[in-house]
Amino acid sequence: MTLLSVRDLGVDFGGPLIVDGVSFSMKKGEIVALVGESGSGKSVASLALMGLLGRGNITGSAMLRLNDGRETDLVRIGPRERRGVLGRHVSMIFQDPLSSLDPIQTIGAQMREVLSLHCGLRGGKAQARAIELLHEVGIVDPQACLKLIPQRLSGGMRQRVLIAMAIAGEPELLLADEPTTALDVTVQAQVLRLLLSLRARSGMGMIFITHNLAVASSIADRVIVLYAGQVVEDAPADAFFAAPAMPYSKALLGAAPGIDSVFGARRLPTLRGQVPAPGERGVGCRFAPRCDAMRPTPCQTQMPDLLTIADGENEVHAVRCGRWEELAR
Amino acid sequence: MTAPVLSVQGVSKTYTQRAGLFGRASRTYALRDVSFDLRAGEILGLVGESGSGKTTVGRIAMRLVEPSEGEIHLAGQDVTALSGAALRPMRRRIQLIFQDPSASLNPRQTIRQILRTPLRLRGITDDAEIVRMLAIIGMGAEALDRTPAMFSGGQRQRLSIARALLMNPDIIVADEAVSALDVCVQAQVVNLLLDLRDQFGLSILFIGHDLGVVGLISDRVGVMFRGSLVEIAPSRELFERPRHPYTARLLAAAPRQGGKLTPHAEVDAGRLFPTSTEGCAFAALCSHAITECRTTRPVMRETAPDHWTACRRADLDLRPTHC
Amino acid sequence: MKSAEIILSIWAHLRSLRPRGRVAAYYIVFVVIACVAGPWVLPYGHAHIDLHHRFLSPISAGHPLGTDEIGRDLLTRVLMGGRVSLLVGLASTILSTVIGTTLGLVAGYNSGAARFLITTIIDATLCFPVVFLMLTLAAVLSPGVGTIIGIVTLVSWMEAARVVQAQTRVIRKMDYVTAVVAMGATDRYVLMREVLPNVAPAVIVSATLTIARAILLESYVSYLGYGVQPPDASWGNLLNNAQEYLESDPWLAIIPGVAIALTVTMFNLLGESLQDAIDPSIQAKGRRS
Amino acid sequence: MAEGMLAFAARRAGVNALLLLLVSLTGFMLLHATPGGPLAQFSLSPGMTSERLNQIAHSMGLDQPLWLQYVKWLGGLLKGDWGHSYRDHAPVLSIIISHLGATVELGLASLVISFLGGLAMGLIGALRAGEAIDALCSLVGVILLSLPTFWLGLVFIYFLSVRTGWFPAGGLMSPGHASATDRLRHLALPAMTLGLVSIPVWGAYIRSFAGDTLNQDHIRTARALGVPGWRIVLRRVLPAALLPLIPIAGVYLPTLLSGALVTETVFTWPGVGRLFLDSLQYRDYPVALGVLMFSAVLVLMCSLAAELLHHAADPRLRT
Repeated sequence: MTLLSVRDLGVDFGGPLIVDGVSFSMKKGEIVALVGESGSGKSVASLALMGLLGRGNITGSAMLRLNDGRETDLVRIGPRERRGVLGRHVSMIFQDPLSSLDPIQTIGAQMREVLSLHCGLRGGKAQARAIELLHEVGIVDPQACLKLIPQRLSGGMRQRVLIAMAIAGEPELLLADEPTTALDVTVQAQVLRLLLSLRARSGMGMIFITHNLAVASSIADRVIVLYAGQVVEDAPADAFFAAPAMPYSKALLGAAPGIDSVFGARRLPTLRGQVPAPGERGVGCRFAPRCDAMRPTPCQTQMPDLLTIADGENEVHAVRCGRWEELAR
Repeated sequence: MTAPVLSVQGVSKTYTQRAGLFGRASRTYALRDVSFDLRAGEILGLVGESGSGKTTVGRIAMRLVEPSEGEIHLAGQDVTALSGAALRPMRRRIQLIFQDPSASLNPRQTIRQILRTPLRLRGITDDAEIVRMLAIIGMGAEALDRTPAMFSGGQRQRLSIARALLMNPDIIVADEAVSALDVCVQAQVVNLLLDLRDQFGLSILFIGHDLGVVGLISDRVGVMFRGSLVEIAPSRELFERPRHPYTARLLAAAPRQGGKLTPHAEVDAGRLFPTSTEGCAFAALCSHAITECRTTRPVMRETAPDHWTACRRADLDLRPTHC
Repeated sequence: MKSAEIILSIWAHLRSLRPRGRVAAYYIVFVVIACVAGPWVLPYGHAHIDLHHRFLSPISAGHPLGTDEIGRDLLTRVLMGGRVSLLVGLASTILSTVIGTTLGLVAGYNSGAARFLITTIIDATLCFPVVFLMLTLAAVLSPGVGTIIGIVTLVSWMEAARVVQAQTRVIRKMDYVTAVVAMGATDRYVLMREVLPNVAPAVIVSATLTIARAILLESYVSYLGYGVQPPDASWGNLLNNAQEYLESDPWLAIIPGVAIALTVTMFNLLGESLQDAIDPSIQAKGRRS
Repeated sequence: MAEGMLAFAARRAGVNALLLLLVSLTGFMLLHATPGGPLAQFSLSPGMTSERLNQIAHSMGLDQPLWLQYVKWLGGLLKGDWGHSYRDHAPVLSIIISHLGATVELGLASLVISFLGGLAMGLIGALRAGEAIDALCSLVGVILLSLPTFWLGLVFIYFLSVRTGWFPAGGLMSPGHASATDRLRHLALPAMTLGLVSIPVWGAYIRSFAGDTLNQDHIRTARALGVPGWRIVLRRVLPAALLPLIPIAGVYLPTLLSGALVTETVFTWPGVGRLFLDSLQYRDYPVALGVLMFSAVLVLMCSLAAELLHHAADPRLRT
């Protein structure tokens, strides 16, 4: 069953589009990795869905199906209604767990605030539920943790606390914006596992935003690659890592050395140039200037559509490349 | 084997810290008894998590931070005690590349002024070398009259490398030099460093936290944990046959392309372990620890040819099991 | 930097200012020209006493701002007073900026005894309420324009010193400074080539705000009768006995006060706008993606 | 923790003692370096002879070496003997204390006005950053900051007293009509004068601290969790903006005293500021020096108290 259906999402800040016609949909309980380099528009897109951009024009729609069967458009809802949705149906966690917690309130005060807002719990009940939640996210001594201010916790513990606050309202959808980028690699693995087990337990869908394909591979069911504000590939994770169809995806995979296959090669495949700035995009494929498979036509003259190249049982694979068929051979 | 270009011998660094304004002063180890050699023309990787002391090692090797104990030898000469005017000529032999491309170039100078600084300090007034160096890093002379703000992160990192190379150093310390870059740009800079090593015979101390990048670029890799160097070995050997439980854990935790995690929770999840001052720093987290591990510090010993491990239980088979 | 380059960069900064900053800059240029040239152009000397035309209201024939209690032309007096007030502001600002920047650089770059000494002196000076200290000094020293410049300097240098010290401490830890230290540059080289140019914008901002404050301080001391002495005029001492005639002739109090308030406001606006132009981080915040 | 607090207080007391020593030395040297020295007042009296002057000097110990005079004076300070006024021979300390009440009254009243005004201005500016009202607030702030206190006082006197007769033009109270309302009416103009010019000081700090907090990630996180805006302002922005104000309030005292001196002069308000000015005018050096020292002690005590309060209030500083 579809949880979220984003159609033609566009964001601009009065100039060229930063997020340009992004469409995708995700099923209930699915983990979708939104992958892209800086400037790809992945964070802007997610903040736009949350209504947290503060400024800018947002177009398109993002229909979220709530557990009670109602549907709500995350782009169109008013501020009052959004407050009822955020935290209860959609939550978000961010990259830097230290600055994401209020430095002058204890963990307990911050958790109780969320619990009273979304669950109507106060006093002893809120305290009990907070302990339960912290326990659920793998914090060993929840009572002690509640009395501390965030600075006294390690990075991994802080991110766990934030996850606990995000799931307090039992949301259907969690947006995670680079939640493990600031963490050490051993802690990162623990947090990724935690997110997977929370999904298994609650059936919560997740949009996981990252620039790191290896991390995406560790957790995602489905990978969506963004380039210069557009979706350029949307594929099941297995299919994607086995055979990416878009030349950009291939380059991205090749440029990041994995720890199993690095020795001996000694040079990494590279991409020339850089992501075009929003004002410097041509009419054709936005990746064309950097693409080895580029042909003057149609690559430079016409923007390729997002083509569905495989449409199995629940397994859509789409790519924005006019030459994908030739290249696949 | 030729003499090492840089030799760090038994270096420790302690800080006296006051916890808050009212707190009592206490001594903490940022580094503890770290020893290694950087050989001529080699790239030595240093990996470790935040707070492991890898950055401090780099700064101490450059004499930007004073070691509390131990010695630093540069090309066979003890430079630990040098200071002021005596230190300055030694400084040019070892140069630093930083993590944050936005802070590593003076925002109020043009690229020409920035790149002239090393030449001026070497007593050279001719600009020809600057243009030559720009070509080496893949940039044109038109860059000279721009300010750092007009360049992307990757370009600034190249300029930072050019500035370091203009000192004509023997050694480069690259402190998380590619960590802040996007993956494609990161690949370009990694390749550039490898080219430069081949071209100039540089020795590079490459500090990083991404095991893939460090493993790719380095000939040997040292692993640090809470201020101690726990293992050092040729990179293939280290990655395929780690002998320190911490190295094994690090390797197991690294995310892999195409490798999926399973959602089981870990036992030691959200707990803070105190660093023990006695015994092995990793003992509290180690599933192989025996009583001795907690009471006496392990010493570095050669567990395989050129493979050094500071673990009493280095005989265990810790080949990474993929999860 | 060559002086031509400095002027060019100031001009470039001025053009990048917000509208209110540009208005302030134009006003300041206008006031300076008016105070320097005005008294030459106007028919009356500032000490020209005309007992037949005392207490003339503003917009009187020949006296656009009226006359004072002994018939002196108020416009001429205000412009002459402006000369002194601006001179005190400018001179004491230059002095205190030079002193403050030097001490701030030394205290920010060193970490040992030099920093302790300088910060202790700054703290000790800040213990005195400014006006109390100024009056004490003024009472001790023989009055005059030079004295008041010295006094204002003595109570103003701490601001620049604190700003420069804080900035220097930040900048000397920046990677680009570390890079130059690692190249074997001397302290002097690092200070002059790397630190000073990066501190300079903050110094310029602080100097602009210091002028504003200095003009105010001069007016306080002169108003209380310890500053510039009659018959010389300053914006402060024009108000010195205005309170006596407040009931009958309020413009004698209002006009010089407006001159002070307007000029100080403009210097403050200029400083504020310079700060915005130099430190765009305030606008840049929240534009992360 | 308590032990740590003591150690901190002891460290600060050491530094403060050093500062006071510097302050006292500066003040003493200043007043004794005057042309004519402390005797200036006596030398102006009619019929004064140099013989008589020497006699006075001797009786006051002024013929002793300067360092000895300083040491004696400092010793007296420590014992609570701050010397005697030349004018009426009253003990300096009790003169100061008798003038203190009026200044405290004026200072507190103006503090309330300036803090509330600054809070409103700063919060509006931070919450509506970049909008027209923010620009307006900052413009008003700059103008208030640029007004000479005494001139603002004169303007108030002219418009609110001379022209309208709403408030008295000066003094502490009307003779013979001592009532609370009368007292407040006398306080209104000086408190407003002193309060208005300090509004932008608080406004700028609050605008900046609140703005910094609003830009922090935890505000975004709170929004992402559906916390309503008013609650974010009340629970997160306000405490974060007010906490760093505590130590600033501690070092604000000298500015307040400076403003009080000028305001007291305009409104003939019998406080410490006026006392200082009068003592300078009459060359009553023991009193002038006493006020300087008194204010320095007060400044240091207040800043120490503010720092201790800050550490008690801000959980980040506790360990």
